[in-house]
Amino acid sequence: MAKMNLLQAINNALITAMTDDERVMVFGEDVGHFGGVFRATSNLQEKFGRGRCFNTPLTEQGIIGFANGLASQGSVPVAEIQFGDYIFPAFDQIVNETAKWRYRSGGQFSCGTLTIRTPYGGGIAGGHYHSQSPEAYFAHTPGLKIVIPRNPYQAKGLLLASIRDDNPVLFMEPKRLYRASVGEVPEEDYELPLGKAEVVSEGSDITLLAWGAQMEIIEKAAEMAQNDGISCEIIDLRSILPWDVETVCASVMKTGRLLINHEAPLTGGFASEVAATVQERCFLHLESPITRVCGLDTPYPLAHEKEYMPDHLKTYEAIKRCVNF
Amino acid sequence: MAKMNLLQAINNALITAMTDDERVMVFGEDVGHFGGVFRATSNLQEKFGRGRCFNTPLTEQGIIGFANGLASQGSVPVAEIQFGDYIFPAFDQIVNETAKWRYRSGGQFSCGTLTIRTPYGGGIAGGHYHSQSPEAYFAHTPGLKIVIPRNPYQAKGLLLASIRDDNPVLFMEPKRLYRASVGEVPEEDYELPLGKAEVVSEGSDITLLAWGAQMEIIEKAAEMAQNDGISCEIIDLRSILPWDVETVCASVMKTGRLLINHEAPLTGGFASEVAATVQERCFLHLESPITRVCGLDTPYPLAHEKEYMPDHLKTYEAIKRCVNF
Amino acid sequence: MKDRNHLSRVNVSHSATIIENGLIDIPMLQLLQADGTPHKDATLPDIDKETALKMYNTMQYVRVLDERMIAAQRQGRISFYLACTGEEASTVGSAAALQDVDMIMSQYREQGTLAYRGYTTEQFMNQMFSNEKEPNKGRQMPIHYGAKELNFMTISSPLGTQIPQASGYAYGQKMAGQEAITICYFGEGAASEGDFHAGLNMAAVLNCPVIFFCRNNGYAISTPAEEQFAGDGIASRGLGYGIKTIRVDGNDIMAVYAATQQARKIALAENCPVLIEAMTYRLAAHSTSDDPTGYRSKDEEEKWREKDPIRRFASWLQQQGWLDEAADQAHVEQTRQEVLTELKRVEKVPVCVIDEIIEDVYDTPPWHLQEQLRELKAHISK
Amino acid sequence: MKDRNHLSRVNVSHSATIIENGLIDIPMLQLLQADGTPHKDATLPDIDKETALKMYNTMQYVRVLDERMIAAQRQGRISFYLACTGEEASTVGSAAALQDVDMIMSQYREQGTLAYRGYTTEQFMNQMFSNEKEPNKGRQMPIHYGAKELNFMTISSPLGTQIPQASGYAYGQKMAGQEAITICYFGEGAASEGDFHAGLNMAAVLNCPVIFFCRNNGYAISTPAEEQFAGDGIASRGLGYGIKTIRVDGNDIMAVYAATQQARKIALAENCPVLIEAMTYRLAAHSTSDDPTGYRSKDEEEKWREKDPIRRFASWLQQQGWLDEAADQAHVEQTRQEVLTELKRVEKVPVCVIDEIIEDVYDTPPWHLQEQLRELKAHISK
Amino acid sequence: TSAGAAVRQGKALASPAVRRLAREHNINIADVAGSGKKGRVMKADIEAFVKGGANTTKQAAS
Ligand SMILES: Cc1ncc(C[n+]2csc(CCOP(=O)(O)OP(=O)(O)O)c2C)c(N)n1
Ligand SMILES: Cc1ncc(C[n+]2csc(CCOP(=O)(O)OP(=O)(O)O)c2C)c(N)n1
Ligand SMILES: [Mg+2]
Ligand SMILES: [Mg+2]
Ligand SMILES: [Mg+2]
Repeated sequence: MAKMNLLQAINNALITAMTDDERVMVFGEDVGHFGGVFRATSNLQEKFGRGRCFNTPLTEQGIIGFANGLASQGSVPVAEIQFGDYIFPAFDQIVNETAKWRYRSGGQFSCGTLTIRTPYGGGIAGGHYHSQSPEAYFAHTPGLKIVIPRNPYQAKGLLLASIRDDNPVLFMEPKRLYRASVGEVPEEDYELPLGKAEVVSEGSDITLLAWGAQMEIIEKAAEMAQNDGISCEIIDLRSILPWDVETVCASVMKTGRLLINHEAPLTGGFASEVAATVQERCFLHLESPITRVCGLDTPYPLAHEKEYMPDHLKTYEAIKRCVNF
Repeated sequence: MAKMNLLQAINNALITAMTDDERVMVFGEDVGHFGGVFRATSNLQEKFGRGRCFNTPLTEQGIIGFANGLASQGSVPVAEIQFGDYIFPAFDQIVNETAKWRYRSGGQFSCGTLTIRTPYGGGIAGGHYHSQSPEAYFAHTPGLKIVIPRNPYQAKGLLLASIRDDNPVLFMEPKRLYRASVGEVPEEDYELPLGKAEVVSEGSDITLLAWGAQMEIIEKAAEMAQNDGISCEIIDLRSILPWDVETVCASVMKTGRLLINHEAPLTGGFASEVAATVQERCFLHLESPITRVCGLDTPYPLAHEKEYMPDHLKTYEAIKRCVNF
Repeated sequence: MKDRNHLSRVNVSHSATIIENGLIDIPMLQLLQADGTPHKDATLPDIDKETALKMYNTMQYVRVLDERMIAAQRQGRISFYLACTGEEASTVGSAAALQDVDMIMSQYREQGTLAYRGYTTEQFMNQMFSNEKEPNKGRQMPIHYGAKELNFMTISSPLGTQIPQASGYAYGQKMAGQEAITICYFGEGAASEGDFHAGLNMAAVLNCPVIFFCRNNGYAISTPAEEQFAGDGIASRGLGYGIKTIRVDGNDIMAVYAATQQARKIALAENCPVLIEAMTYRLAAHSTSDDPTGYRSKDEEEKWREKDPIRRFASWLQQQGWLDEAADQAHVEQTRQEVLTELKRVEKVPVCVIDEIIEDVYDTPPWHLQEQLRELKAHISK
Repeated sequence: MKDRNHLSRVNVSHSATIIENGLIDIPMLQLLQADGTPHKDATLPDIDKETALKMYNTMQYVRVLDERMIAAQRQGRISFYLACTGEEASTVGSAAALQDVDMIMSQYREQGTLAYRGYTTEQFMNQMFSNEKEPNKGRQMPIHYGAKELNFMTISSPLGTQIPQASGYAYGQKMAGQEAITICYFGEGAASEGDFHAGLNMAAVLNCPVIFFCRNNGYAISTPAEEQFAGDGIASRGLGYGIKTIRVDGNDIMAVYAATQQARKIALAENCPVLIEAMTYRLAAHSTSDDPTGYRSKDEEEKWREKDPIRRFASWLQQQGWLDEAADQAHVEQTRQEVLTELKRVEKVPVCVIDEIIEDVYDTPPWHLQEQLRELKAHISK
Repeated sequence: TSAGAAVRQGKALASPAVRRLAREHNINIADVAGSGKKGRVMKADIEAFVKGGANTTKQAAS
């Protein structure tokens, strides 16, 4: 075990994957000798050579197009998009190509070896082009997996699993936690399961669901609620696609209440999918409406970032509303 | 009044708009002298000149980038994307640029005059690259409006309103109905309201909600249900963003049941947003779970198109399940 | 850290030089004259009779296939077709210059490459009838071929997407130490997509052994080349990327063959991309959904019909004494019959079982897809 | 229908010509030598003392602004800053060659154009402190300026997006019959984006009066130009689009001024785009979030520091007897003070009221945003 | 009250969990008078209804 922050855990996972399998290649804007603007790819070029860790020209559609071809050839690309906000030029390559490659070819070819890493999320005074949480934009795309870790331990285990999973994975890193989240991380190789939510703590009155950096927020809110005698079950969804309906529904069957928190705008956010599914599957168990505590339906603002954020206070208030419904 | 099919109604709306306002310009791939691959822009170049109706090079990101600039200048661009399936290269320009233009500039500049027209949807043996219904991909984007007509009358009135509305509008045309849907259309200028759903027929047992080509489907299913003595309220959402929560919720408060039908895959589809919102707002009125009858979570297939489709039979069965819950 | 100087190659001038069209001449390689006779000063590539006839027969084959399938579409037997009539030399000539290990990533009008690789009539038919025997499992529209065993990547409709993909594929081949390249086909229309720019630039910077083969056939559906770009074709862009570039007469199969051979050699030896622009003409309608009379004259088509690449090569073959006209006619007739027979046979093959609807979305169907399939089957059984 | 012939300009050759780097020379226009003396054979543009001094003072101004704001960022007074040190001549020189009616669409490192247009220190400060006086209402990070009254389009972070937008804007100007053009600035890094390709090609085909002004400053964050492209800079791409292109020494403000004047004239007279590539160097760190010692040597920076565009122009001005060194020093000092004073004053200006959070998403806030605001205010008041 | 009945428009106002309780007791929730706001049927109402008492029926309440 070693103490690592989230960036170090990711760097460590990449080193582990590249050591283990020489087909693994890491590339993107500034990821080469510089090691990435957040330094997640530090030292990889030195360690594994320019052929396996390199800068690309500044073109997200090109990065993913290139990565798709490379994956279909049998290599194992780990492509970085510098900010989640800049993934949209690659949207076509991801949604129309990566995701449909295997299906359209009847399984003859696939991009199963592809992993796309990108930092996402706000709380860093980044305004609307350095703060977006675009997971829901991708979650409507059969063929993709979407994975989001909440801390360094999760990050290493989930990233290794993503790289090795035989499906293309969009791996979204909560950049607010890059240096802020520090924890024990095994130095050896390990994987955490994709498609599985984790019940972080058990409770009986309400289920709180989030992912990534918002896990801290719901945990804080749960503590506040605890003081009011409200017992919260806390779940980290971890995989947005495919998501773990079973674990979430089992929890809601028990608690009768569900609150989902995400940073992205409310309308069309992934919480809507969760709410729609859970109300259908747990209908007769619901004691109160499923509640979404999310970003406002505006571009991510700068001066009013704090107000925009679905923080622990908003979450706490919503918990009380649910329980007292 | 004149009998028109949906394409003719759109063509007629474009002529009306271009006659009325010389700042209106229509462009896209093959829309010039050829009049578009579906012929929606027939004769416009002849009538209004090459300056106002023209072919562009084959680049969707360029078309929308160009249109954004043109709109911000004060012209009124109506840009065509040849198929909804090919809108994704323009995703960045739409989601990061068009939608955020006004907000980021504090209202100094905007793309309010922009309209993007694109045919969408399946049922034409087009496989996964000529059949997609991508509305939900855009519905997570504050700043955009999304409008979908169900017949020629609606198409003309909604398109004229979209072109003149001072917000960017994504206008999605159900291509399965292009020639199939024929109806009376006033020859004069008229507009239908954006952001307003339409209660197409009243009922008391269940609310059926859809848009575009799926309206036919739910109407057919409602007829079948009628024979079983089930009274369906049928609503055409018309605007996907912002959507008419009030009309839908008022209906569900009355019927106690809601079924939403769309062609796009279930997970992350717009039905999830509707279900999430309605379960929250109409919670105590719900007699049964809100049901989604949607496409499967696969790319749109070819050989099994019929099975994939959320057709009237699947809808009818689901109505019965709801009512007998 | 070594010092970098991005101006090291730049000369200084003291009055403004405007770089513009016409500054450089990009000539078009042509070896055979219209009548099949080689240009006097031309050196033809080494080619044996067998290869030459395989090339010729493949051109004839796709011509026949196109005719038959257009007819089949008119009869409502298939939903869609897209012919390459007039462009057979570009695709067959380039395919002939490759090795089987080379990956082909095509746009959609390159059935000539596939036929040259050995894709059978049965395989063509399976694809176009979307049946259960087709490896793509009937999931895509007609003409979206794919054949892993032939190193032919499954076609995808969105234009231009295969261009950066080809760069990536070629990079992977290089890293894996293979003696192989990737060839990527696209039209002059698709070359307007952003992906074209990304793909060529990345290939140049990352030293990918890939041939970018542009079929400049004058049209993108109804849009003529003059409304597609204002430069000197697509070849003039090669310079901007620092990519070695050859322009070739796409209706002269010998020129295409020679240029592609040379390009392959360069790509492998220097680990770099090469751009080929083949100047040709889409004699066919864009597809069976299209009617070109709406945007071009019969007269213009007629002029190009006279440049028929098949006839030109036939003349040369005859001059070599390698082709007998009567035998050729008989062979074409036989091909026609064979295509027709296969068509009739294959159209009866059923489509895949419904269970396939959820396969290949992921490596194995997750539980939610299994559930959706169960519900679908329960519904169907009602 | 007239016949089209996309081969009309193509010559035939009978042996393969490979078009490659080095085939054409794209020289760099330079008028002033390093010491400010004009090259003997150079013709300087007509320029009066007032304009020359305005250009000079603007360069000095942004140099001072950059220094102060970097310091302010270090002190934690603003969150972010991005300097243009070393590149002042490119942006100020080009801005000086424009008319006020011309639209400026910039990337982010073009504060020189804005200062030249008359954006005040107070305006700069308002933007960087995201306060209520800023027309963008504090919604974007520092340096994302926008000023409608100055025809300066609000900056957007995603790179390259402004390029096709500029083509569209210019098209609109032309259609509206305005005697005006659009200028679009971007870095050599952004020129790798697909939007670059789309924007230049569309401008050429659709005859848009737009100047594409590329600042080739050798780096995109840490990525050196040699890992960005393999061709001869960005200028070599102009030919591929059929766009008239000029390469200029970006550290020679007279050359930039002359080239941009000429480009503007061509763009207006011929209704066409012109591409300018200004060769320069990003002496600054990429931004305050960056530390260039991780990817380049001090030595390399030093070599470029010697090419300081401000010093070069100062020498020329002195040679004209238009600039007095002592007065200049005093003026710079005064600017420093002024910037500091404004900074101190403006940092106390409050941000917008919370109600603004839902404004400008749409023309008027729809009911759901009003509801969200009501809930937010109720929450805050708790 | 008649006002409550009007609001309910013949259908019960109740959370799904309460509806489940009604189902488990095999009673039609529409027959149960709600003691909650706007006539909302609460768990206690179901329990009371099960224990009997004509005055807990909807008819009696209106
Ligand atoms: C991204 C995308 N946009 C639009 C289309 C529709 N489309 C299909 S073929 C075509 C024209 C292609 O022209 P070109 O690349 O020159 O190839 P050619 O048909 O001439 O062989 C268009 C616009 C598409 N398939 N993909
Ligand atoms: C689409 C997009 N991708 C990535 C980034 C992150 N980014 C900001 S600046 C920059 C480098 C730009 O380099 P260049 O265009 O040469 O301009 P310069 O900074 O040298 O002036 C990058 C990669 C971005 N802003 N937008
Ligand atoms: Mg994987
Ligand atoms: Mg073409
Ligand atoms: Mg740069």
